[in-house]
Amino acid sequence: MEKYVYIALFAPLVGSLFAAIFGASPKKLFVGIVTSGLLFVSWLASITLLMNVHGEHTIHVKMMDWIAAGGFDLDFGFMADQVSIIMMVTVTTVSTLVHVYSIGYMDHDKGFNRYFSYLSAFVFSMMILVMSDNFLGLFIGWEGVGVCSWLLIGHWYFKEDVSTDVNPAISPSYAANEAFVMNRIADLGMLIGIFMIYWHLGSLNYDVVFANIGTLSGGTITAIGIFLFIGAMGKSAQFPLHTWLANAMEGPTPVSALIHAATMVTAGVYLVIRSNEIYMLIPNVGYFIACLGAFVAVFAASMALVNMELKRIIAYSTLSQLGYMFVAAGLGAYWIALFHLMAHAFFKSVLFLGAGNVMHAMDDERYINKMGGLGKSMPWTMGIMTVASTALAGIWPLAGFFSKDKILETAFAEHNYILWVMLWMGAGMTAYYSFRLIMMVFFGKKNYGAEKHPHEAYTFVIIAMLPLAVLAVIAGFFEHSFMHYVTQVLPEYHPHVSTGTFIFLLVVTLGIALSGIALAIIKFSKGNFDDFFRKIGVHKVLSNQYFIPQFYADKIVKPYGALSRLAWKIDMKIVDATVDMIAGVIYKTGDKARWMQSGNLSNNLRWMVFGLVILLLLAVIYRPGM
Amino acid sequence: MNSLLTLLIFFPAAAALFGYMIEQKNIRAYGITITAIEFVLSLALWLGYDGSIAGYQFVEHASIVASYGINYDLGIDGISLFLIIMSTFMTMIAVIGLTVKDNLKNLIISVLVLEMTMVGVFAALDVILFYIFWELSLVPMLYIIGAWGAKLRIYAAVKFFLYTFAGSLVMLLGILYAAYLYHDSTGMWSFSIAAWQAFSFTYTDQLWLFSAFFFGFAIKVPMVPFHTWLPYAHGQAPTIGSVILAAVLLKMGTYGFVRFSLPMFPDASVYFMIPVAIIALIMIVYTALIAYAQEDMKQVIAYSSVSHMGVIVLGTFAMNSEGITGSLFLMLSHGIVSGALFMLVGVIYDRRHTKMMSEFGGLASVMPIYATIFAVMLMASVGLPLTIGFVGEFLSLLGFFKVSPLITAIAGTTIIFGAVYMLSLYKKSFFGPLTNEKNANLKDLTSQELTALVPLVALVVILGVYPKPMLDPIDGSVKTMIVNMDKKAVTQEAKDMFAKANTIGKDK
Amino acid sequence: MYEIIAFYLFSALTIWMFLIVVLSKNALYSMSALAAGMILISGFFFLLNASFLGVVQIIVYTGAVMALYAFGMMFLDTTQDIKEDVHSPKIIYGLWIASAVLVVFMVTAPFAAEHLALDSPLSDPKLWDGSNPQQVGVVLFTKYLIPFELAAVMLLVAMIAGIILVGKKMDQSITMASINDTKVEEEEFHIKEEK
Amino acid sequence: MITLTHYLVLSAILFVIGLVGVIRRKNLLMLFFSTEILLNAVNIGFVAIGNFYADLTGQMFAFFIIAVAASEVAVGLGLLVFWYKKEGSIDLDTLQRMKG
Repeated sequence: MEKYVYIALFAPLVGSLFAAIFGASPKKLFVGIVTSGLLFVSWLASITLLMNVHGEHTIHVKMMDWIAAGGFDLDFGFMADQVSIIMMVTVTTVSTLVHVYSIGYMDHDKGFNRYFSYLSAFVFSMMILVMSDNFLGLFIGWEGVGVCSWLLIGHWYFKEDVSTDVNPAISPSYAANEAFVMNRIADLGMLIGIFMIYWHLGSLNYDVVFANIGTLSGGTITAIGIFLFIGAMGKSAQFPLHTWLANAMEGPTPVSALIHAATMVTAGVYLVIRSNEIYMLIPNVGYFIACLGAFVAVFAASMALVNMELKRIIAYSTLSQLGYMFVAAGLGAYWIALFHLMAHAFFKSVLFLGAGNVMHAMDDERYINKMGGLGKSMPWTMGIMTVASTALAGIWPLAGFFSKDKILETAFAEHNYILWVMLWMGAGMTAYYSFRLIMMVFFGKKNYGAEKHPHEAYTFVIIAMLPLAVLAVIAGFFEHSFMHYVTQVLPEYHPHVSTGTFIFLLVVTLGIALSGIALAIIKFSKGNFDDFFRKIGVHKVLSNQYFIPQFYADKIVKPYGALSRLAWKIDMKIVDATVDMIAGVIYKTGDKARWMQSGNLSNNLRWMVFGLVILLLLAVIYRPGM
Repeated sequence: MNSLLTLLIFFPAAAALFGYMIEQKNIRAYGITITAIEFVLSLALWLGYDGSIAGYQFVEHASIVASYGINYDLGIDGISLFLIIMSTFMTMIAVIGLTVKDNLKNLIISVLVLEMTMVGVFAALDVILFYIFWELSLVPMLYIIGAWGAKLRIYAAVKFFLYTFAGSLVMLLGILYAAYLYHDSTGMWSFSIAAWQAFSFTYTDQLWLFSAFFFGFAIKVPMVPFHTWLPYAHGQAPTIGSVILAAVLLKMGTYGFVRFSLPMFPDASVYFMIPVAIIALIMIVYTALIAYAQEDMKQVIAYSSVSHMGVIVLGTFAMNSEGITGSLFLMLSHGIVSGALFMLVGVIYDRRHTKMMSEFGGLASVMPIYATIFAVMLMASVGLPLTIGFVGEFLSLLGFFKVSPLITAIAGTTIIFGAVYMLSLYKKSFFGPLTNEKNANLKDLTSQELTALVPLVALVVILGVYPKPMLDPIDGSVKTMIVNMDKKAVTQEAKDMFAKANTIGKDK
Repeated sequence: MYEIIAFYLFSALTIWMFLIVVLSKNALYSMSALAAGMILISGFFFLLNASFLGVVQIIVYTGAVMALYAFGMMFLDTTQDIKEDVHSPKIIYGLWIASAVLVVFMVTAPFAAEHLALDSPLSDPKLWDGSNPQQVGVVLFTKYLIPFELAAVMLLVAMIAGIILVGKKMDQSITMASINDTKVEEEEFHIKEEK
Repeated sequence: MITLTHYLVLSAILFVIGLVGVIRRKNLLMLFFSTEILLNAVNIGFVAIGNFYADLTGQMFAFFIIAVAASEVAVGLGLLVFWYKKEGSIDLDTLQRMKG
């Protein structure tokens, strides 16, 4: 079985390196095909592992030594247990399809080969992240996906910076840097968590750490949990480190689908799930995670309500769904979080891919109020996106229903009624904005000029999307087998509610989702409902993302620049000036003392005697031994 | 093989003398050949190095002034082995990448002499010998900056020389005082490093001696607030000068900490641990801020060097082998990475004769290979895992975390600030539309530049993935050193600190 | 007893003489007083069992140095009148060659090596048996042989320097003369010969 | 009894007299005289110490000092005469070419 682990892990790397060879040359179709093929190989290997790993028979491989110094000794070790394998399957499934999709999407792009190199490198990093058997290996993947994300968001690096009025993200390269730096802030937290683990337990291997974590004091475990979660907050774009995700939409759309919806942003959730044995010991932190998740779920959904940018709406939706996952993980329902993670990966990525089709068709138009009525020219895309949106809204029998409903149920069962109410509202908002998007893009009247000729995407692109759409529909039915599979390593969890309550919850949840959809369909088939938000005065706040990006720009980025210039000035005007002053004083002393060298021998002799007197004086004052 | 170190030290010097007879047009080939041979010789050192022996190896001994115990003592251990190899390697790379046309002969001769002094500093096991090489290294660098530099070169060169020289003089005072103390208590004169390391100085003496040595090393490193010579030196130096300065000369200071301050004055090191760490912290944060404000690419990298040296110093004073090994590895990685970055800036400077970021923008479109290599080095510089930069940075911070989590947490902001200034440099120079007409027809890297840079890229990745062959010998020597420090320590505080810093789990 | 009397007597006289040297306005008086003071100092040397040095003091100072000063003062007073070319180049070169030969001779003298090998004759108690000049002689030609020879060379050089400085045309300076000055080119010292 | 101290005191007194001459006089020739006094003062000290410690080194030093003094006079006087020929004065205050 070990060879499958290696195949799954390294096939994307091989693809990436292969594509990198042609990085600077013009588009070569086979680059896309080869990388996709290698990812398919990786997917096959992952599926093989899925079929073969049961119970306690998880696979651990030790590839080679990495860092060893002092007591610190770490290998490149990989493991394939149930959680890893679920993640691997999810990642490879989505990424294989996104690769195929990208062949069509990036058809006319100059950086075609480069793009595939980055994309495969990303998958490789993601595989390291989920397959590593220690925290530092996870950190490799963690940073690796960050870099690939930086490269891919900045794929169209040649676009120039514009003001935030024109494009809130300024430019792809700016957004890329923002994403990288924000992730780094969180990474520092994670690194500190890793340091703490090492110095308290002497190892970073999951097995050792989880076996011994109970021996530590409560405060230490809490601190470790908090610092690891800070890392997760950055990667999963939780408040207050969420702004980069929306700006990351500057990257090509398949990238958004793969990285900023399905895989990388869920790494934070994965970390919490993986570290469940830590978080189970510190329910307070878990509760905090759940609260933050619920807050983000509503907070992000509210921003999606009025936004006009196609991809941003989906990005906020992603953010909101990540909040749901954290609620589940925080409340101890790890397998439910993982389940929602997987389901979300399928329907959200296909939603993004659909959005990519739309934007492609509209010559990279990003605003939905300049679309409309596209349903006729793009029936397949419309169909797929509607299915995905329905799944997202959580309508039976699609995947989102099963996973999201379980989370609400959990919140209720844990007697966190406030959380439940928030999530419940979030579900309504999700349904509303999803269908607002569908309505504004595919129905209603055309809001674009005659110069645009929307057309359906390539057939193979649609075909690449179909499996994801199918999975978005059927994934929910695997709930029980999924649960049995992952609870072999994850703690079992069953929300305990009476049947009556269960049905009540079902009805209430479905009810709000359906009414959200209905509201969107009814209001937008007649016209625009956004005026309602304008009327109640929240539109401005929501469309400006609660003024948080502006706050960051004004209160952090600008002061940072000012501070750095100030520091430079201090360095030049004070520190260096002091050094120069000392040199200057010495030089000036010499200059000023020139009159002593009058050239008059008599004067010189007097100085000599003066010096002699001083030396004698010293000899008198300082006599050793007296 | 017993005189391999002597050969290593004096081969470049002899070659420099012989270089006067070489014709101008052949001098470049001559320089590359000599430095390559030197590099191969230093690799032989690695081959012959036996990691299982704790003490110094390749030891050579000859008396210079027997009555005062001044000897020609050479030898290496895991700590100096790789610094020597890095010196010879980076010199070779820098000479390969050399694009200077004027007076090339004299430049190469200066570089060869510099190489002698660098290897000498790392191989010397006698304090006086060490000091001689330490000071000698200033002279060729003075010439390199002063003769081949930019506009303000004389100012920069003189500042570099006088500043570091002033620091060394304080160190010399310390050396003499230490020798006096040694003589006072043993009745013999000795300047042998090994003897001093074995000798127990009293607590008060240690404090004074530590301070004296600290001046010499701190200015060389350079530590805030003694760092202001560095931006000038880098800003004005020719590419080869910056490369060697950043890669090797700065490491002499941190090497001094590891070779002198820690093993000779363990109690003082523990006493000054937190103050030094705070200075290191200021270096990390403050210079990272300044780096962000720079408009000149080279200055960004110069200030970033100071910032990274802060991490090295922090790791050195962690007092555990994680931290010290990490800081030694970070010295090597920073040497390679910052050397490469300076070479990369040199590449664009050769083409455009400017280093201002405002002149560039969109270079990634015209020079894709250049941009790629720059990106790799950038990522190594910000400490991305699987590049060489991560290993050392991680271990250094990990080591110091045991001593003070708070300081480490603040020092850890280096990964944020580092990303901020490096990415903003990259964005300003390489991203965005191609706005400046002059950049439209820039040639991508020439084969000569590739020859110099590709080995660096390869090293950055290979050693990032598999640092063990270098970590093991370093770690072995560091462990021995820590045990000796613990044995030698006279105060209970120091012993407690060594115990604390090297214990995993609850402090006893 | 006589030692005490002698010491105080000599001391008083020496101080008095030297005060005259320093304070007198007349250079001639000063010089005379200096000569007297030098002789008195030699008295101390005799008192201190350094008879050799005492003799040397009288010979060198009172005999040579003072005479030199006296001549110097004569020069200073009557320089305007003196125009004669004192020396011929032959003598100068002769002295050069002679000094070189002497140096070689002295350094390579066969006895030098033997006596240099004597390790620290000062600690040898036998040394204190002989008279002072004898002792001085032994030490001077063993332990201090090389300094002694060097001192000899130095005196030689000083002598030549004095001759050169005083013995050329007084109204011209070699260092400060302009190159076109033909008179300088005709100088017998041939310093400009390299031109 | 005359002790070493007596001689050293005498040596010091003579030295100071010499110093006074060095500082006070403007006549170059007088400067030379004063220098002789300084040297002789030191000589007395050397010989006295050498005598009291039964060590010939003191005498040796004095001897070499005499030698140095003799050469100094030879060269110095030569220069002095030379200078006088050139400038017509041996007044120290006219000698200011080395002004820094």
